[in-house]
Amino acid sequence: TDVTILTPYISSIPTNEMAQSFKAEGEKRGWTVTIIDTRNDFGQLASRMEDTVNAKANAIVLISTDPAQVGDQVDMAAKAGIPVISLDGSKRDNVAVNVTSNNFELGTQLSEALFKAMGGKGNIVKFFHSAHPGVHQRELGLDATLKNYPDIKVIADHFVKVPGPVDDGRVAMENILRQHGDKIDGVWAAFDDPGIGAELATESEKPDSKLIIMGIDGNAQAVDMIKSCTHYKATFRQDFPKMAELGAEELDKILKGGKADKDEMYVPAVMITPETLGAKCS
Amino acid sequence: MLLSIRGLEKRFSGARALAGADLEVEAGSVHGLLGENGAGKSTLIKALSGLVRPDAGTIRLDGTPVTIDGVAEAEALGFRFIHQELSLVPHFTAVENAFVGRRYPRRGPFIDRRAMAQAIAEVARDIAPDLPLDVPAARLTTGQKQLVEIIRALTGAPARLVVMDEPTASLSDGEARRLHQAVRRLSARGVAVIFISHRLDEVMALCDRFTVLRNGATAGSGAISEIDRPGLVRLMSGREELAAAPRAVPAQSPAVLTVSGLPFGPGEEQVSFAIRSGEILGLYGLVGAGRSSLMKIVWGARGHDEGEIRLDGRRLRPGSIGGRIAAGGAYVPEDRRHEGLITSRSIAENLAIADLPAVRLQPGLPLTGLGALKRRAQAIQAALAVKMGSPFDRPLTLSGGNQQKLLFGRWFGRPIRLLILDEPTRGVDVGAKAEIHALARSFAEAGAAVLMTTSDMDELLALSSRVLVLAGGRITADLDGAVLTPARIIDAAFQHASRKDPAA
Amino acid sequence: MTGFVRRFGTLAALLVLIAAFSLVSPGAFGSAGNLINITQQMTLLAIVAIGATVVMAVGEFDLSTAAIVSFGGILAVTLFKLGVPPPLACLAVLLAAAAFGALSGFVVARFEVLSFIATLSVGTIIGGVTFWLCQGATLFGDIPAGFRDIGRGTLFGLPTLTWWLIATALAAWLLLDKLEIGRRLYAIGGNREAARLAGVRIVPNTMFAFTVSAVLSALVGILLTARIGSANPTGGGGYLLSAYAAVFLGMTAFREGESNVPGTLVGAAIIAVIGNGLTILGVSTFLQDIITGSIILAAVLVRRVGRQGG
Amino acid sequence: MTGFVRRFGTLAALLVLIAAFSLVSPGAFGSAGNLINITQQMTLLAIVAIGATVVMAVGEFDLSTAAIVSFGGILAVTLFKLGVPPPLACLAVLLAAAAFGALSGFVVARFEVLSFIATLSVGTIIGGVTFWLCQGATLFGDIPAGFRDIGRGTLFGLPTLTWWLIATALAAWLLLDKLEIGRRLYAIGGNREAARLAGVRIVPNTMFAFTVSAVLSALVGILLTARIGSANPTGGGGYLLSAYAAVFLGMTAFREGESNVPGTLVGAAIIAVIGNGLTILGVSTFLQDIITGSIILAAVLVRRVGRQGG
Ligand SMILES: Nc1ncnc2c1ncn2[C@@H]1O[C@H](COP(=O)(O)OP(=O)(O)OP(=O)(O)O)[C@@H](O)[C@H]1O
Ligand SMILES: Nc1ncnc2c1ncn2[C@@H]1O[C@H](COP(=O)(O)OP(=O)(O)OP(=O)(O)O)[C@@H](O)[C@H]1O
Ligand SMILES: [Mg+2]
Ligand SMILES: [Mg+2]
Repeated sequence: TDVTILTPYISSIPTNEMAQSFKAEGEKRGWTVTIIDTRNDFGQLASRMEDTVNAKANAIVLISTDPAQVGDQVDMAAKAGIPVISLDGSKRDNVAVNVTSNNFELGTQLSEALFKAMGGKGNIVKFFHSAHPGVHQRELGLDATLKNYPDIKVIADHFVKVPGPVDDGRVAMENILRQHGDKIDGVWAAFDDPGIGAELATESEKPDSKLIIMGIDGNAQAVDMIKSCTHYKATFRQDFPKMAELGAEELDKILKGGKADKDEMYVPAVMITPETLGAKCS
Repeated sequence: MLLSIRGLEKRFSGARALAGADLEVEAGSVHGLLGENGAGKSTLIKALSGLVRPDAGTIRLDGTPVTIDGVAEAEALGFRFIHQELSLVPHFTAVENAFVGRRYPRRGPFIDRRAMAQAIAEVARDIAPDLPLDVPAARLTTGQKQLVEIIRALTGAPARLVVMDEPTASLSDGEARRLHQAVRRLSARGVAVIFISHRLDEVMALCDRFTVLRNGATAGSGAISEIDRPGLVRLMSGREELAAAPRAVPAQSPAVLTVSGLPFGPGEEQVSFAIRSGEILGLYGLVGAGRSSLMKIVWGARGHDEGEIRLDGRRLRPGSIGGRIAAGGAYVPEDRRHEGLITSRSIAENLAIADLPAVRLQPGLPLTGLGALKRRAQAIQAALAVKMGSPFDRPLTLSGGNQQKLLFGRWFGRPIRLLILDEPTRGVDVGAKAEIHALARSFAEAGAAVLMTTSDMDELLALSSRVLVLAGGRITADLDGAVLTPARIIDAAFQHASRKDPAA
Repeated sequence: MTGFVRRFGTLAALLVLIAAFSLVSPGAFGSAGNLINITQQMTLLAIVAIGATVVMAVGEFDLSTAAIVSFGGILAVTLFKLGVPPPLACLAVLLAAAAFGALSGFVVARFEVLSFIATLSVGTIIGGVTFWLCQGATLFGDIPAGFRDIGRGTLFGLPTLTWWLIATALAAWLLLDKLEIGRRLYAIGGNREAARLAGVRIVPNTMFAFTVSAVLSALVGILLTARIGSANPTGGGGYLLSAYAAVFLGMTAFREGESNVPGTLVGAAIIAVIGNGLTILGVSTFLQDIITGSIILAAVLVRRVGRQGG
Repeated sequence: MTGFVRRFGTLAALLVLIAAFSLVSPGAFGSAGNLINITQQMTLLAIVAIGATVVMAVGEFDLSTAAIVSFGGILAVTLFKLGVPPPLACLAVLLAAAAFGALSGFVVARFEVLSFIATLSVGTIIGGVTFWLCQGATLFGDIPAGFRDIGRGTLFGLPTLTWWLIATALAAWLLLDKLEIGRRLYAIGGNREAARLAGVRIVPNTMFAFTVSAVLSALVGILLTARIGSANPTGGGGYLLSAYAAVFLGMTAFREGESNVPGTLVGAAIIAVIGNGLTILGVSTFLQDIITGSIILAAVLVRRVGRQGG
């Protein structure tokens, strides 16, 4: 059984983790899993999907892509009788199931946690990357939450450049610290990489600052920082292995002639803090 | 009076290129424009073509003052130019090059390549019947490129004035004669020609009037019939021409360079020859005969599979230039702009590049010293009378002849055993030519073997103790002593025409 | 033999590639349907590359192409959202791109700024404008179905995109090879000084070349949006290097050292065939990169080695 | 005046920028601490750009730099994970990079393949190797703290990274401007055929230039990993165009049309100062791009316009 994973974002940590977990799940079931990445290029993603359909793969897994962006190709796969499932995407006709954690929800959870930790007031710095539809949803979650917290102000924001998000975040944070210094109470990172950069900057420029950093993804380096009692206080870990496992289970059913249970399944995110890691930070 | 230029002045960041130059040209005349290297001839021409904007002075055409702001305007006035530096588009063929900037023949909206080829073939028939018209310019020899430039200037709408800046500098006698005929035909049609050349005999034979520039100002003008060669030289330089020293006949000295069994030419026939110590061997041939190719193989710029080349008895590795230099070789290439000068580096560095250890700060360290660079440049400047400003200027700020001297100067300061000169005095004025000849002779007298190519028959006869003639990639004559006459040389050079290689 | 390799080495490499993939996978790769599909897949890259070919004809680079592709898509969808009818919106996009192209060309030709730095700056500015237009977000929705049809489906049996490629390639080939202006562009690219000495006007001709490149890039932005139904502010990023790779591959095909339209098509086809074939064979991305790089290197080397021998 | 603008236009642009930002934001931008920090922020870009300067001295491009930066980081961490001690691991990384550089140089010089396509291919291969090494994942953990110190903290009052920049710049300046080999490299870049006929050996010298560039890129990969504590397989992607922008900006500083180390430093500093200053002023990222592009264009134009007047 040939299963092809298609994604434009393989070098991003969550995507990679999902892809690798799914590959492992698939191989457990005896599938041959191939990973195809198109380096942020959606035109090419469409082409590679056409090729996969032409090569008569048995199933296609889209990761971190809105299936609407390759809608025609999804329909083409349906016509060829090839099932398509999506991880960390959204639901659509001809997509058997989308297994995801709700990005808008993640954004809201992150914002709530951060604002609570700040005592409901203060200034935050926002690191965002709206070019990625999923990450953009988290930003919308922030905007919605901000309405409930009139005392929280975004005093600086930065569009994170990829590739190289950690260093880009670091350089931006160094400069923002120069300008705003102790006025910064929190850092809202739409994903962990710029948060890590912000922590590195704070550690070298203003180690005594009281600011709090929180992000999303459960990136290993971020988890390590949380454990080491740095300014990094929390990350929301989407359960990628779980998503991959669920996706594989559903696909298995479909390949055996069955149907997916639901067209969208949510895997709740887990909040990782010093406490959950058993670290004692005073 | 067709063209009348008065009091033209031009400065280049301090240096005066033109300082009140006058020039009058009548319709239907062939006007020789003469002067030493750096006298300002090319600058005057560039003012006419709108490439250089004069600081002062007037240009009148048919008595009315004109300002020329660009090439297109100059062409619209009926001027055509052959500039001194070859400027062709390398991947265009002769046909395509001839039409750059011109009106193309069309068929509907599309260019008509067949009509283009026909138009050029017509002009080429008179000027250069052997020139391959469908080969990219990059693969033509220097002489062939020059022919393309000439064809270009003679194509298209009828001109009123054709300006030729050293058109014969790399043509040999055969081609030059065809050009002379073309020039005469032009003048018979009432077209004026300004003809710049350092070959004074050619000027005496072809032109009917002359103007001499000296240090940017007109030093004299008149009818050619009223002046002789020494008179022209005196006007140009204020000095007498050095009498060409008689050919040195080498004693029975040992062979320094031996070339044996070298496959060469379209038929891969074998070429062998030797040059003895103190001998100057001249290579002669028509444009494209293969002289430069042969010299490049000897220099190691191209490899060879069979045969061998020995210098002082030691075998030289094919294709190794470094080996030649280490063994005392030196080479002056033909095309100074593309093969000689590194135009983005200073004059001093151009002079040092072949022998960087000579300008070290400390003999043991591979560090270059600016002082040493400068001293070397100044020594060479003095030895060769190079007209230049600072040693750290760019070479392109020098006049053509002075640029040529730099290539020569590059090899100064080391013992020379083999000197390869490909057109060593291309574009060099009579005074400097004599100096360069003296130099070549002094190298020979010091025991070096000199292998030289020149298209200038006078130079060939003045310098060489022996002449090899190449035609179609073969050596067709080896002449010395009493049989070394222009007639024999030309005869041998045209030999290939009768037995043209069908495979070529 | 070496003469053949020298002249047609890259074309030969393409044919060898197609033959090899067809042999290994006759059903999936070698099917007519797939081969036709490759022409569709190479279209966007090839059109950008054709624009690059025109700019390289005048001896310059245009590094703003990728930015203009993204800009084209984003501006089109932005205009749709404002209710501008698609034909008008597309016209506006092409005109805006033309203005940027003319600006690059003017700076390069008039002030002799190196095209690398000039177009990089202009590209950065365009990137900023693009991000500002969409606030960095991918734009979905409000894309009329009629508009989407210019980038998908088939027409007279061939994919619609393929027709765009045919039309663009034909036009560019006529421009560069058959019209007088093409000769002028190549003359400038071959020897700017010689062209100037011959009276070719450098500024307007260079501006023209950059304008063509910008318009074609914007066209690709529009077609990409039609093909995938959304516009991403960095969506064009992948085209820059591959487009120039196609042009450079093409420069070794057919002619010596001159960018040319047929060569560029061969270059783009090589890149498309490798991507398509390796995916069909199920080669993972990591290995695909290694193989792609090696094949391109080999394709260029084969010809060069042929030359050394000849 | 115009003479001054002509020669030092880009340097003047840098000083004007610094003065302007200092005026607007004396406390944050103009503080000694921030100015020192800028030297640290520009280090990685500047070192890649210095490598590019050396390659451009021989008149070539190296498009594999970005791939080598990523490769350097990933290979280093991979070796750490295998327990190789840091100094040995770094040496191995630099040697591997040197081999890739020598390969590019050889292909370019020996077979006269255009450097654009040769290094793009080699870069693609390196990218594949990098992805294969890490399976596309960001590598974290097993990075010795001692190793991390080469890319963070301060030494004798200056950031450690700044010392790397000083050392590299000094070495490269000596190499290109003082050592004999530098004159050879520039001679090749200025006129390859003339240099060859004057006895300069093209193949080894070109290989040397590409090797230097590759080694410096790998060094940046190592330093980046030390600085951020992890390695990403596309982490170097951002350096390619900015590095060349720095070199090209620098070519208009100090000298006419030749890449040179002091100029490249000025170019990198301009890019770093703009980024730093605009972020401190709180300019949004989108507007930053527009302003950055415009400033770079202005910096180049100022000098060119000065030239037209002169
Ligand atoms: N672009 C330039 N910048 C600076 N100086 C220049 C420039 N062009 C010419 N010159 C100077 O102007 C003077 C006249 O040069 P020009 O080329 O007109 O001489 P020429 O008479 O044609 O000499 P030749 O016989 O060697 O060709 C020379 O001293 C030269 O150095
Ligand atoms: N780079 C090249 N590639 C292909 N053919 C060439 C190349 N250079 C020269 N040729 C051809 O080789 C032949 C010999 O050229 P060569 O340069 O040796 O002639 P030459 O006798 O020096 O002529 P000239 O007097 O014009 O300098 C010519 O027919 C020329 O067309
Ligand atoms: Mg002259
Ligand atoms: Mg010759």
